Amino acid sequence: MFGFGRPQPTSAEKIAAIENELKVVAEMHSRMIKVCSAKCLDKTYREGELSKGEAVCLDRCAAKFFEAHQIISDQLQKEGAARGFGGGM
Amino acid sequence: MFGFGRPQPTSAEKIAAIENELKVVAEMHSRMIKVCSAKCLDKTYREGELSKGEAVCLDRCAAKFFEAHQIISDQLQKEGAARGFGGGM
Amino acid sequence: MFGFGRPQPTSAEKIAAIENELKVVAEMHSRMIKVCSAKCLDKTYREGELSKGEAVCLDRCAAKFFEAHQIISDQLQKEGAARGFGGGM
Amino acid sequence: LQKRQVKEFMTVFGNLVDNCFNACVDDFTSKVLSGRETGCISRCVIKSMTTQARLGERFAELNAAMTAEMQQKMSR
Amino acid sequence: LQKRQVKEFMTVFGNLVDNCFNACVDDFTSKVLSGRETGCISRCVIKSMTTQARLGERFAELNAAMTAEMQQKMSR
Amino acid sequence: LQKRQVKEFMTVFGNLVDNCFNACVDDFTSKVLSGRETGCISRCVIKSMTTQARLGERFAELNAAMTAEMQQKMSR
Repeated sequence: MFGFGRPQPTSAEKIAAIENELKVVAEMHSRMIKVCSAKCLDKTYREGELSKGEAVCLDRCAAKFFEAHQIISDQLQKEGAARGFGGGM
Repeated sequence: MFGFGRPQPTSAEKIAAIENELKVVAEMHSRMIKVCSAKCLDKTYREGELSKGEAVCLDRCAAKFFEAHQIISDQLQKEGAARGFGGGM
Repeated sequence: MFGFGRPQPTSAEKIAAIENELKVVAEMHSRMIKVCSAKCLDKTYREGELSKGEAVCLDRCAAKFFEAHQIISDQLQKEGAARGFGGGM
Repeated sequence: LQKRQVKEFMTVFGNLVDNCFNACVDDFTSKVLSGRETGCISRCVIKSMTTQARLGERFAELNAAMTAEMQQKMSR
Repeated sequence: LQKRQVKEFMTVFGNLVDNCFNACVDDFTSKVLSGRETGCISRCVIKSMTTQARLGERFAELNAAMTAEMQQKMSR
Repeated sequence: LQKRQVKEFMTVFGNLVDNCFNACVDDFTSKVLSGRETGCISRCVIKSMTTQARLGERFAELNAAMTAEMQQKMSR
């Protein structure tokens, strides 16, 4: 995901890359829960069950969050390649 | 705390459970500081000392936060056992 | 940075201290990005480029954040030494 | 892997506690949770769990779809 | 354990910096902290430390009470 | 060290995603990002990257200045 065009990774690097990929996925999941709960749930908690509106909102929020994550990830790699990103970090 | 009714844990599992317990306690402490400071402290900081009202609010907030933590932890285990929680995570 | 006046650290302790120093610096950097972005950036994102005003605000925010970090770090060490801080943690 | 799951669970659990406490508790004239507060917390936990389960399903679907798409691109 | 304490200290310290900076600094017409700002930060740090110490005591008490209760339940 | 950089990158990247999503997406009548939303996200990413690069430079300068100052104090 964040392989900035390096040549031939070693197998240790591959394992590290997979590990990071998993971390990225797990973190994305946690963040999605946080962001979409904030966007979609009624905070008064007068009801314990999700309303139909909340459920639909969550589904759409999940899809949009995933799409945004992909777009941003792709853009960062492109910009990163162009500007030599990572230096400033 | 999060042992969802599994039979006979090995000693490695027990150590891991204690480790997690400690992490849970440490994290609860950090979160309590954050949440109760936000609920109880006057944010203008015209005074460096805690007012009497702030101090009492902190004490009560700590007790309520602890109680809420227990309630939620218990409820998650019950619901988790019933629904097979953890699958969706 | 957080060495509360302990006598003669071992080399393992020195390495740990340097490691922590690096973590503190890395975390300060992440936090600075978060705090100063929130303080200085126009959140409508009608423009992709930083305005002159935003850029100047970021530079000043960075300097002030750094200064605040130093002040707070120094104060914590002084107060910590006086009160035996860390006990309550 | 196991360790990562525990860590993720703790983040999600911790956020749930903060979130439900913040939403349901605002009265500090007593040091014991009121019936209204425990009720609110209980409903908040149920709703949060349903939310997590639902988002977990969606996440798995979206992730599977993306992985399939990427493999197709690579095999071309 | 030692490592965990360092990590917790860093979280708490980092939150303190963010919190006091956010509460006290809002003027970016200068790149140096004003007297008002440093005063505010200094009071914020003192108050935060007192808060942490107080919550630490409460936490220890509550934790001890709960542990005792759980042990009683188990020994029954 | 390498591991720490990955972790810091992930924090910064994750905050960027949250931040740009929160600022740009508020309409859940569709499950696909609109043109307006993708445009906003794209500009947000560019601005965030410029911000990060700028703050990275400032941070390095400030850190270097502080280190130099500390070494002078120590050598006295």
